[in-house]
Amino acid sequence: MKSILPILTVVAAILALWILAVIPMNMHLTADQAQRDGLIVTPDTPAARQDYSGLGLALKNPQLIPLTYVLERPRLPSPHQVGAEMGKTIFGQKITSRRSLVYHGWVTLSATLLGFAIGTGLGILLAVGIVYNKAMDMSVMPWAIASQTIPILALAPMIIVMLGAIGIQGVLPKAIISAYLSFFPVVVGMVKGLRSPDGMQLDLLRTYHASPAQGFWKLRLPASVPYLFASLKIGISASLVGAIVAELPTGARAGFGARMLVGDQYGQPLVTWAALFAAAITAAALVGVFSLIERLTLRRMGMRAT
Amino acid sequence: DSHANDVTLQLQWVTQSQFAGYYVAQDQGFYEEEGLNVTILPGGPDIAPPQVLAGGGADVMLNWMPSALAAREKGLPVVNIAQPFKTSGLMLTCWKDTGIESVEDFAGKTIGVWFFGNEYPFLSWMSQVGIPTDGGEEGVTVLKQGFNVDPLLQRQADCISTMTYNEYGQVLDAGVSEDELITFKYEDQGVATLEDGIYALEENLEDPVFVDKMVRFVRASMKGWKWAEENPEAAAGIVLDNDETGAQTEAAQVRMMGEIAKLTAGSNGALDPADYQRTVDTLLAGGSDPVISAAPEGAWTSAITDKALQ
Amino acid sequence: MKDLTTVQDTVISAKGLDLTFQTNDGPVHALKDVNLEIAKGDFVSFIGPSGCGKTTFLRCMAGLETPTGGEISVNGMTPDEARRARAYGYVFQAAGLYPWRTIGGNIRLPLEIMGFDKADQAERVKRVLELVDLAGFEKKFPWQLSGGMQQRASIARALAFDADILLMDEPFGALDEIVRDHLNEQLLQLWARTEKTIGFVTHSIPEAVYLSTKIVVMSPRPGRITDVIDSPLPKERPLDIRDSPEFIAIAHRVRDGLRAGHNDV
Amino acid sequence: MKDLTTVQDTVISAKGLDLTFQTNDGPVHALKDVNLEIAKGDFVSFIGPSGCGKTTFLRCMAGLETPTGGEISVNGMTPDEARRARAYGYVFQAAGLYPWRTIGGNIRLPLEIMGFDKADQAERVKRVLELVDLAGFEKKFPWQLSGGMQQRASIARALAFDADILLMDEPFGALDEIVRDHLNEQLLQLWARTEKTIGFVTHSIPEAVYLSTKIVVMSPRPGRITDVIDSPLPKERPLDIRDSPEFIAIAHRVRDGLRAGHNDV
Amino acid sequence: MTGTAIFSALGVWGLGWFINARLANSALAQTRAVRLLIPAIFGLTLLIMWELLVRLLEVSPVILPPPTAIATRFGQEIPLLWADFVQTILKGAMTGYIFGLLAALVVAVLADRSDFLTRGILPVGGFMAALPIVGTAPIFVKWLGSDWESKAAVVGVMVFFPILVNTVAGLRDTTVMQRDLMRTYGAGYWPTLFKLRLPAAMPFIFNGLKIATTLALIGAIVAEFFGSPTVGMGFRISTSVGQLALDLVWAEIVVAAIAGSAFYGLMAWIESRVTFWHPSQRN
Ligand SMILES: Nc1ncnc2c1ncn2[C@@H]1O[C@H](COP(=O)(O)OP(=O)(O)OP(=O)(O)O)[C@@H](O)[C@H]1O
Ligand SMILES: Nc1ncnc2c1ncn2[C@@H]1O[C@H](COP(=O)(O)OP(=O)(O)OP(=O)(O)O)[C@@H](O)[C@H]1O
Ligand SMILES: Cc1ncc(C[n+]2csc(CCO)c2C)c(N)n1
Ligand SMILES: [Mg+2]
Ligand SMILES: [Mg+2]
Repeated sequence: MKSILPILTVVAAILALWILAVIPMNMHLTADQAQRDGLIVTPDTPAARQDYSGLGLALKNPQLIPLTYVLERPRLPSPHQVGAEMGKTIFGQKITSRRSLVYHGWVTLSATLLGFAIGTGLGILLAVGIVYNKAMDMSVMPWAIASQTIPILALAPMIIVMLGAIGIQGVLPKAIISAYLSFFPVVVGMVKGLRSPDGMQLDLLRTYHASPAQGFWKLRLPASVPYLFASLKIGISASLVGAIVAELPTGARAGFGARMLVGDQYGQPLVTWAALFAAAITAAALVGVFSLIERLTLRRMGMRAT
Repeated sequence: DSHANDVTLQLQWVTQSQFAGYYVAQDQGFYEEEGLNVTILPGGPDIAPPQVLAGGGADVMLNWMPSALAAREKGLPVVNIAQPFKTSGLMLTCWKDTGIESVEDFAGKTIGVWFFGNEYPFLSWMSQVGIPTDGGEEGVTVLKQGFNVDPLLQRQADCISTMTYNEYGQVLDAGVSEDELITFKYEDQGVATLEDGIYALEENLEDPVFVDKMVRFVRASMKGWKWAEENPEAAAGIVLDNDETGAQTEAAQVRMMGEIAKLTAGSNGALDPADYQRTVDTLLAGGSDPVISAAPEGAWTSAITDKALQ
Repeated sequence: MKDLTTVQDTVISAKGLDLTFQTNDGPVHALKDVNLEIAKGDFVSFIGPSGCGKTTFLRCMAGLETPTGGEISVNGMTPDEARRARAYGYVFQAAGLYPWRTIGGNIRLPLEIMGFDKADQAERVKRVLELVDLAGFEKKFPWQLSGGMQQRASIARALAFDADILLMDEPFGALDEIVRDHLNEQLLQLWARTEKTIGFVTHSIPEAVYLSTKIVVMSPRPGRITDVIDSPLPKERPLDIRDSPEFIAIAHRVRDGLRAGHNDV
Repeated sequence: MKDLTTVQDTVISAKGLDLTFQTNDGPVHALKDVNLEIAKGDFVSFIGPSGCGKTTFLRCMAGLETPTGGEISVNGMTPDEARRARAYGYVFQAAGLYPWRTIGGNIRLPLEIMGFDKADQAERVKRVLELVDLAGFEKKFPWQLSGGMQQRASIARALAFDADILLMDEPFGALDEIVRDHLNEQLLQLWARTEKTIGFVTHSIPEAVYLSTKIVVMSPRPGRITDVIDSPLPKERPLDIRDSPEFIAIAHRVRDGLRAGHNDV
Repeated sequence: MTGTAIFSALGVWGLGWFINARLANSALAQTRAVRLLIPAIFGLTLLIMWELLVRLLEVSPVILPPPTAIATRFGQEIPLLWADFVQTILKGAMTGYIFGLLAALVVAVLADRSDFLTRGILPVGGFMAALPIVGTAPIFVKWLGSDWESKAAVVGVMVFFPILVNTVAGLRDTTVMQRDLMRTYGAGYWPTLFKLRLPAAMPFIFNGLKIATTLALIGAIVAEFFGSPTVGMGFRISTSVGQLALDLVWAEIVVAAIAGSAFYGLMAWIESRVTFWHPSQRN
């Protein structure tokens, strides 16, 4: 709760910047529109106005500045426009309606959570394999890295088609793509974490002739907990991004991704921006949940959470 | 049984009035009347319908003919079984104040083009009029256009590709008036290629059960199209009902339905061999970077429409 | 390789042991030609200037370090095999408690690993905590303890299970005289009672003489053994034995050995 | 708050100092009503059973811990201000070398921070390395050194710059008698030469008596001062002063104090 | 047919794994050649399985082409692939990576100066991490045009958060004693930062840098789907999918994988130089 004020401060700073940026970003569109509506604009042709920066144009036409905030199809929507759109689509609709962002949020979130569970599980398993098995250490890591350089949006349609061919449809294909994006940060972080115990901590177990399993549960796993949480926080946002990306090749039917795409394609920037913010807020909330769990866990483990 | 009556249709874009006929047939029970159980899969920016067909994800797809013919050359034998769209809705939309008045003025300009299999008509056209597409003073600079009209509105491009029924309306919605623009319809330039045909895999067409299913499918779909042409507002409403994103607006879909009706108007579903020939000729004229290298064989069949239209 | 000439009750035998560390600026010869036999029930102290290889030698005995030359066997096995037989209790030079476990949890660690049952664990934790005078600190985390208390906790951890061989690397370094005397007595009693074999690194000459049946004096660069003194003192050792002439004589010999090691440098 | 009654040469003055740690299972009273005055040039030893608050008290002097009650001032300033004036050289109970720096680099650390010039840095590093007998180990990394060597490196680090107040927490704990005697002499010489004020935690009674002008005996639970002994020994102290009757008398008094502290428990 | 295919593929897998297990546990395991050989064998195993499965199951080449076809196409299209590589990786990904990195370091250090800012910036940074590329890419293309500048911006935003989070976590990862030592020197903020906290943070920072390498590539490639010039890996991939030239798609993916692994490898190599002292590097 101590964080509320700092967050508000940072948010306020960003809002201020945003509000200022709206003017130059939207100036050209505003000027074009104003001219069509019969207002006097200098210079008086769109082509000539291209020679000016947004700021320069604003200085020449200060009377147009208020209009930059109310464009119907702005280049950069103003905060109150995004806020109003979000209010309308979050609170102004029944949550089961297709026009409700809550409905679309749930569509995306369900794929996210399933994908995150699969991705994290797989990531931890791989990390354990890499730490405990030399052959895996030396062969898997380079390919895990390579797997992440494959642009998933290019593979996604093929994955969907192939899964579709064996009868897997619905939330699972999306979750698999989401898992594909989230397992990697978990692998990298967990490998590091599982290897973080120092020589003496390891030697102690060797003097007991602890089994590898005991070494895992009693030393490596607890020592890796701070790393695990760092990875989980990155992994959950990666999962969300993955679920959204996966919505395009699955026919963009519902979910945040579908809203973004359709908003973009039909010239409704507010729809896109509202979905974008809703997605980011969802992610921030998820990350917040993990931060909380992290703090509680570390406190219980006696590690002073800073 | 399911093999005899289940049909999965892969659209080539998200749910919109461009596909009204199929949604109407579904909604008005035309498919049901034919004993069919139809699933309509919306498309999207990354969905290549031929790939879905090849992967067994769908029985039939909608596709533009250039893209379908290219797929044939790539070894995926797809066959046009019906052609509900008679005329092409594709055009280039340019700012008038860039000084463009005719095709010759394209030299030195930047033009947004859809790729993903939809670039063929443009490339053939340019090669027919002898304008290089690799930039420079003499040629045009080509941009791969995203799924919106921003490059034009932001003046990053002098011209962009638009469909009469969708993107052009969006340019107008953005407050641009028609007299600020100049448009080049492919239809008017003599380089029109066939759009939105219904395609199936060649091997499936050897199966009489499948053929029978397709006959019923095409018949019901065309019934849907004609219903949509007559009731544009209701058809748009049906499309909206099927839009799961909830982001489409009624005004846009009604307008789109109106424009679409103009493109389907001349067709009863059967492919006109002359249109086919013009499409093939246009593509073969494609110069150094041909879309197809030889006139295709068996790329369409009238067997289905013949039965369906009896 | 099993050495057939070794008599039954030799527990640890090192022959021509050599260990060189490779470092960024050249090799360090930490052990050179080290020969030593330790019999069952021996209490062996290692003493020598810092850096002479005491820790390294102890680690070799426990199989934590692989010698680059020579041979070492424990109960006729390699140290590795002996470790597998859970022969060792080891007290490191630094406490090395796991920060996420309480003191009690740290002491319980080897018991959990070796599969002692719950009741037995609790009983043992309680007993060793009392032994090192830390009763009441069971629930604290390591960083809430003073340096000396941490060291005692690590001793308790090594004593909690009954290893045959106890290797202790300066266990009493951070303790004051009174506690040290107390723990020395406790250790001697434990040793007398259980017949453990003990390897013990210390910097205190009186401590070494008071506790040991054998005192090994080492010298650095390269680390080697310069003297091995078998103590004539009886097994029963009251604290005031430290004023006896035998005691003082041995202490003298150790001090001379140490000094010689220092002047070598 | 500046205390006007403090006389000019009082360096450290603690009045009614109290410190309680809050832990998961209740508060620990680490310091209770501690009063002490240290004059400029004093050599003060702290001795007491482990856990009696020696480290905590030293940390309070250096402003590393904030007392929960009472007052402490250093040179008439708060410890925080004094720290900012770079008044302290501190040797921690554990070596605490930075693993990414070589031994030389670790010793150079305070010199870099305090802005010594390059040539001076090199010269000082060389000098203190020799002082603690680590010449030749400048380029090694901490984990390549034995425990005692690490501790000596940390002593060298504190001696490399000329802090007025030297606070040392069991600096010689991991060293053998010979080195310890040697470093004791060196420390006394340094002290005599420079008039530093030294606070020194040790567990060795002879060391405390040999080095100090003032010996503070502490007792645990709650941590408090039970005796403060002003040494009558002269400033000039050859090693054999340890056999003099005054020496033995003081040592006796310290041992009694210590024992009392232990029995308290 | 399916049975044979699956059995032969499993056989290949078993063989590859057996060879690797033997190699990894052999005395040669630490030699440079073997360290490279093992992942190569692993990869080769996967490739052979792929080839076998595609051929035996007669998978259509417009869905998944066999590796041999991809290799052939790769060989034919080297100049094209190179031009795409320059456009996407060198111009788009690298510029964005460097800007994102610098921004993250600056913000981390700024935030770290006060607990207040840290508490404020971290959640907001988390917010940014979850801005999905599907949403940001069209916006940046709208603002910055279709060329590589918009791709660099997308990449910058994508890599910013992982580096920021790791840097902030790393800057806090010092022990009490290490910090206290600095305090006894009366060391101010900057010396503590440069001499203690940054070195101690390096293992974490490199964690972020390594994760960011792959993000940078994905970001630059995928952003091209939303508008690009007629060159670039993302442009080629999306265009070729539409043309069903899957062999060219996979050739680009191979380029991406090679570039990504090399980039990651470079970062890991620098990491091993910089954080040689960390326990995870020492044993
Ligand atoms: N991991 C290592 N890498 C390189 N050199 C090492 C390593 N461990 C120890 N050494 C070197 O080996 C020598 C012996 O070290 P060792 O720790 O055995 O000394 P020690 O006798 O235990 O000293 P102390 O009494 O100070 O603990 C030293 O010179 C030390 O620098
Ligand atoms: N950070 C802390 N949190 C809670 N309790 C602490 C903390 N630091 C020290 N203590 C407690 O304060 C008391 C005094 O500790 P301190 O470290 O000052 O002892 P010490 O005299 O230095 O002992 P030693 O000789 O063993 O080093 C101990 O009971 C210890 O458990
Ligand atoms: C990736 C992709 N880009 C463009 C098209 C072409 N296209 C065919 S119909 C249509 C909708 C027009 O409103 C568009 C854009 C496509 N199918 N897929
Ligand atoms: Mg040692
Ligand atoms: Mg202490």
